[in-house]
Amino acid sequence: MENLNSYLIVSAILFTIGTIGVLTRKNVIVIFMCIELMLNAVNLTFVAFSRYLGNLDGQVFVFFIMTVAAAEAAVGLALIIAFFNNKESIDVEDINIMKW
Amino acid sequence: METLFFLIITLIAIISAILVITCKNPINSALALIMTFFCLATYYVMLDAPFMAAVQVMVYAGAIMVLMVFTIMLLNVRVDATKTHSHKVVFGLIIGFFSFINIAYVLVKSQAALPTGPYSGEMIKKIGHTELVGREIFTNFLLPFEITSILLLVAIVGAVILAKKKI
Amino acid sequence: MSNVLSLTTFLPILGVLLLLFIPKDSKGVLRNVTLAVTVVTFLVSLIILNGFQTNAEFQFVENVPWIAAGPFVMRYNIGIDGISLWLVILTTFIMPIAVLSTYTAVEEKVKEYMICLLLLETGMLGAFISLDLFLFYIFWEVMLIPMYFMIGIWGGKNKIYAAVKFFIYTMVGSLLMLVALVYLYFQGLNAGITDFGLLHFFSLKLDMATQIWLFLAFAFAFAIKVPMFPLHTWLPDAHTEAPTAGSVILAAVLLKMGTYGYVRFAIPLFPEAAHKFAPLIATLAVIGIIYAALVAMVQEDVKKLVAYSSVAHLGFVMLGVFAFNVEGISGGMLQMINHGISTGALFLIVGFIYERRHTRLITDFGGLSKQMPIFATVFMIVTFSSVGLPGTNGFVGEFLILLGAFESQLRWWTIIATSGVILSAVYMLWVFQRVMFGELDNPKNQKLPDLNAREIAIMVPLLVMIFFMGLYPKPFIDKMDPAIKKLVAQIRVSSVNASVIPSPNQTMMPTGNPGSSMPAGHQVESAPAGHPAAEAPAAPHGAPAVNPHEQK
Amino acid sequence: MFDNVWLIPLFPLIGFLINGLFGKKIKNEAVIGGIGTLMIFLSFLVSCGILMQMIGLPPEQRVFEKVLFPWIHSGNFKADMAFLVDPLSVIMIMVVTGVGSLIHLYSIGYMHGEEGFYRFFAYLNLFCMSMLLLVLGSNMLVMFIGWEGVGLCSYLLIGYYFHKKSAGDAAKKAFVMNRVGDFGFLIGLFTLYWWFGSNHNIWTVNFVEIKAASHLLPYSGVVTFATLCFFVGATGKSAQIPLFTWLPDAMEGPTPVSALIHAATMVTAGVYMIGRMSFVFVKSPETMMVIAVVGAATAIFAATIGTAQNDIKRVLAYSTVSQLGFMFLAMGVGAFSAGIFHLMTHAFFKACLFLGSGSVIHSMHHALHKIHAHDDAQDMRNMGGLRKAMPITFLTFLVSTIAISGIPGFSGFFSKDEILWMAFANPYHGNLNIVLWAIGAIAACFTAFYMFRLVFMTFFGECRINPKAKGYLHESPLVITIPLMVLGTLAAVGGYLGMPKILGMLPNYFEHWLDPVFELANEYGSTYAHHGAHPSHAIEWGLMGLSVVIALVGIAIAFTMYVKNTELPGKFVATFPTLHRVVYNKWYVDELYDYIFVNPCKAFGQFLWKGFDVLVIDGVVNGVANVVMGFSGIFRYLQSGLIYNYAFSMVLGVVVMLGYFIFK
Repeated sequence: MENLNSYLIVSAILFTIGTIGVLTRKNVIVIFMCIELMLNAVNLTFVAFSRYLGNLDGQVFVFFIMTVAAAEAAVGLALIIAFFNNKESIDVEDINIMKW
Repeated sequence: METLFFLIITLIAIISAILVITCKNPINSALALIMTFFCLATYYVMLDAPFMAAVQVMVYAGAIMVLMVFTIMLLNVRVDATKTHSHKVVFGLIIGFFSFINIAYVLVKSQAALPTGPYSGEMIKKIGHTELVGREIFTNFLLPFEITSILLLVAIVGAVILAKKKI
Repeated sequence: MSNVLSLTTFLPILGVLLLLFIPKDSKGVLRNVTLAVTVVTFLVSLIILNGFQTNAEFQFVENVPWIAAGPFVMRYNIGIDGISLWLVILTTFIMPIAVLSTYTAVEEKVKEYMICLLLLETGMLGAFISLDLFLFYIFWEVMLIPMYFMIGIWGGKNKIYAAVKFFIYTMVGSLLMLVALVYLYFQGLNAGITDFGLLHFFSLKLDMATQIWLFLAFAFAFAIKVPMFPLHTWLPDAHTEAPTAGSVILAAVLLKMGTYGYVRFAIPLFPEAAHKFAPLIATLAVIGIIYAALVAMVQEDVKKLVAYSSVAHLGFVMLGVFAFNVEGISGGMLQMINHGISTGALFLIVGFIYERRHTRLITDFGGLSKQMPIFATVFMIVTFSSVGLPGTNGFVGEFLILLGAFESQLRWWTIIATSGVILSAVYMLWVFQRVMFGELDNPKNQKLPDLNAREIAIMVPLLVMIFFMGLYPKPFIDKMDPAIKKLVAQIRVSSVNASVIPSPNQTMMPTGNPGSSMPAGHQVESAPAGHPAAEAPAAPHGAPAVNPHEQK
Repeated sequence: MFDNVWLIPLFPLIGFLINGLFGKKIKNEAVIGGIGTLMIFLSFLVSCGILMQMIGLPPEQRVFEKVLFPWIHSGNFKADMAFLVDPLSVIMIMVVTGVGSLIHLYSIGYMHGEEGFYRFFAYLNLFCMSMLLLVLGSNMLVMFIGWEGVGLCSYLLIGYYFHKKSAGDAAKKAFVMNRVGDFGFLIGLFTLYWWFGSNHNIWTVNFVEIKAASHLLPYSGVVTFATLCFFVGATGKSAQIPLFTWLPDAMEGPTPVSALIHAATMVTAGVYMIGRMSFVFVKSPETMMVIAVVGAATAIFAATIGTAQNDIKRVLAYSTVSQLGFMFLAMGVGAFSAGIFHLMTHAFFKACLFLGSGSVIHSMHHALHKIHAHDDAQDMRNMGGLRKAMPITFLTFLVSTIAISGIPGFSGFFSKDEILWMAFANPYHGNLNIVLWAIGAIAACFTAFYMFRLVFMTFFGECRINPKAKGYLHESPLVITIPLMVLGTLAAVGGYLGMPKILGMLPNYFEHWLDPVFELANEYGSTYAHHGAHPSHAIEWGLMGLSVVIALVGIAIAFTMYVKNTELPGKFVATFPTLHRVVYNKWYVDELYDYIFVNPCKAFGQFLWKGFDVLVIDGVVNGVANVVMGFSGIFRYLQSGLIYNYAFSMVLGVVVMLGYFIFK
């Protein structure tokens, strides 16, 4: 079993990659996937801590996060579809009415 | 041996994660993301959490990603035609770097003084991970668990309404 | 029936819940239900009136814990005394009338409109009955929002401008008040007061500097609402743009919040500061009276004219309140009710002709008396009530105000203010003449129908009140008298304390001196030998800031 | 009977309610007019009963106060709805209800066929009620209800023909001028109330209580201020300088209104008020002087204007102003009972004159209407020679004219001569007396002149009416002529109630009657009056003779100019064109007021609105708003609407803050 820090570093790397993805990509679906990636990075942290501290609360939390992620995926993708129906595009740069 | 395995898995996970954000075609990104999820499931097994691994594969790699792929196919999205602005990439990398430093520092630094619980590796192996998690969920976290079901219900309704063309 | 006060206040909210279940297309049902709710509210408020004991205490008090957040303890603390009683009744009385006036005036978004009206009613009632400063603040803000929507959605051409102006003006004032409220609360905490209960703060002794700042903050908020010169410019705009019911409520009740705020909060909380600023406020009030009258005189839009006349009337109220004696304050309170009735009626009248002709320009009318005799009669009665003709309600209030102010140190102010009586006759009669008299030469006016049964039903209660209050104001005055006496005593006692604190209070007031030196200077000379006029030189007056007859 | 005093104002109120609410439905003129007349006549009967009862009482018991219900009680202030019955108010209610009933009766005939007949009677009844409240009120507040109430009714009745712009203007002018007076009344009331209250702890507006406490009032000083304020009120109501211009304009109303309101009753309210508070007024010699001077000035001023008017009613209106001036002169010289006496006789003859002119106008109007001519039915230049067509009208008119001119034997002579004598012989004004007397005498001369000019132009000489209409001129119906005859009789004999002592044929009932009311005032007056040598009887006889001669001179001039030598007036006008123009245009007082008050007020109002309200206040408010808008216009570019930017700022913020907390 590897020590805790390796898992945490991996988690940090994954999270950072997710962040960079959110910031650089324009395709909404990819951004969405990046968010899932970030969530998973966090999940990894939870599980790792849970294991090393001998406390299952973290894993239960991961369970909930997954539920939320599922709900989020459903609603988010529905939003994307609705947006696509209106604008014929899934480019974030076309989502620009949130101003003034 | 285990360390080597960990390193290989880590390598695959990071590479596929990078692929997620670099692929032009969303479908490729999706496949790479599934790969990453499998790697994470592997980590969970290594962390004596086989139940979480199973759920990870089923929910993420199974359900969510299938949904994603469906959506991609449904919308018939082409490859990104326009180029990403380079300044965005630069800014993203810089911020990503600093955020990595922050997160890694916090995570590594914070573990020292955390309280420990009763579930040791032996205990998990003896009683079984699934049973322990189940016990935890259906006793201490019963109410949140039930609320989650409502959340899912709401999400279903919301998704249906949102995706309909005319309400 | 111990919580009848809460019942009255929140009945309209129940009505809103009821309205939510009515489809938005059945306009008739919506209107009738709203009317029924307001009528029931009025009937319930009559229980309050009936059960009200004529004394100075707060009655129907409900005081339960509500929010406790850290050091802030807010309670649901309500109750009424003679001062707020009539304003509550006025509110519940005006609401059915306002609702009835919208039957044909509002055809769009009826459901939302009715909900706004009912929310507004709860807000207004709540503000009048709150005995907790924080609760008051909340209701104060609650009133603002429905009114904003009423102007902004159902208003005239320039509605957005008017609505925003109304909102921002009021908001600026109320934020200052909030700051002062919180500061006052911390002052109270230091003195061992543990919640926002108004009555606790009455006993709070504040030093002069604190009082001045807090008073200014409160006074500013209320002055905007009154509105006092020079903070009045939102009013004509809001009135012109608001729909009829909105104008009626705005004039009849919302403006009273300002003057009520002075009577209930600003003056008794900071009596010394109030005394110090009395000349300033009286000056502004008097300027407001004359100024608004002059401006009203040259208006071309009837509604704007009525709006400016409101400013003048409320100037009278302010003058009376700052006389700090029973007559003045009673007059002020009466005038608030009177103004609610007669100006409300005037706005309704303007609404009637606006519905018929879709214009409010005076020049578009003329000679309507011939075509609409009932309307002419109603308009005339209301006009004279607004002018303050004896026998109508307007006179009693105005007279008591002027009398009270004349007795106090505001003598010269009163004399100038009294000339406002002339000006009010000028502008009201002039507009009446131009609208109702003369040849009926505009062809569009020649087929106007006279008032219908519904419109007459709206006006009759108002007309009855106009005469009842004018000829027999005793029940009104009697109910409020003990509370006002208590208030006056409270202010006076404190002002005696104020003279202990070294303050420029006395020297700042040249008011008593010129006023009294005029008549008093002569009183000794040439006393006839035949009469025992030796007792004539009474106490040297004009010196103390209190009224002479309070000294006995 | 005293207890039933509240019935007196109640009856007209009932009449008002019936006619006002249901008059439109009743439609039958006889019923409407009948109700109106009956109600006021009932009041007259009650008044008679009260008069009878009072005559039976010894003078010191002739004061009675009836409290109806408490009205305004607040703090120290108490005012009840209460009525005061004393000799003064009894005279007034007799005049108001008596003359009032006659005029109501007259109106049935005069207003026949007018649109809004019911409205007229409703207003007329309302007026009577207000006037009765005014004279019966036992405190200043009730008096003030009546005071404003009559102003209101005057407004309504002047504006009766509301479709005419001039009527609307006149109505408004009357009300506003009255309001100026009310302003004075209120200030006076406040001053008295405040002075008594703060100095003696007597908080009252009740006349009886003020009278009882009036010995506490100082001479001059605050009393001068208060009484001058009250006097302003009186000038407004009684059309004295400077507030007289509304009365001639008020002739826009129907003629019975002019007779009732603008001759017999309402305009005398100011005189009555001074009489009611004589014990206060007399405490201020300055005010007495002002009253006397203003009264005399008004008398002569209005008389001059009266000489040049051609509208029959306007002449009478200026005559009324002038006669009211006489009454004020009487009040100012301390001859209170003479003033009230003149008030009464004036009510008789002036009401008769107005009703007579109404009868003429009525007839003229009919005649002109028949031939569809649009000549002015009120212009005396269109009349002439009417005495043959309208003998009764002519006769009563002539009697009243003689009475007003001061020919011995008729009522006007007694009252006017008494006033002139008191102006000469009063002990208050020293050397001013002779001036007051002289002005009064000249005014009397003018009065005789313009009144006979009126009679000559209307009833004598050639008939100048459109020849076609001539045949249609006829005497008015009985319902019109009966009031004329009654009033004519009263105008002739009414004076014998108050014969001057010197004539000695009858005791001066009138003065004795009012003695209890004015006793106190005379007592106060005597403390500062100049007790010089009392003018002898010879002088009194001489002055009396002189005033008769003056009146005769006036009549003679009128006779020469308008009967014998009819081209003289034209020559006169040609010789003094400016003078005539100025007098004809009422000395340009209206224009002056427009120039000084009305136009500046309007202009100032415009300035305040457009200049101050919109420009300055809203300018500041909108300016602040614009500054905020300006800044937000710059800052809004931060809100690009692109998700990328928002996400970027958010992440940046998180990183920076996290970094700060970790590595600080």
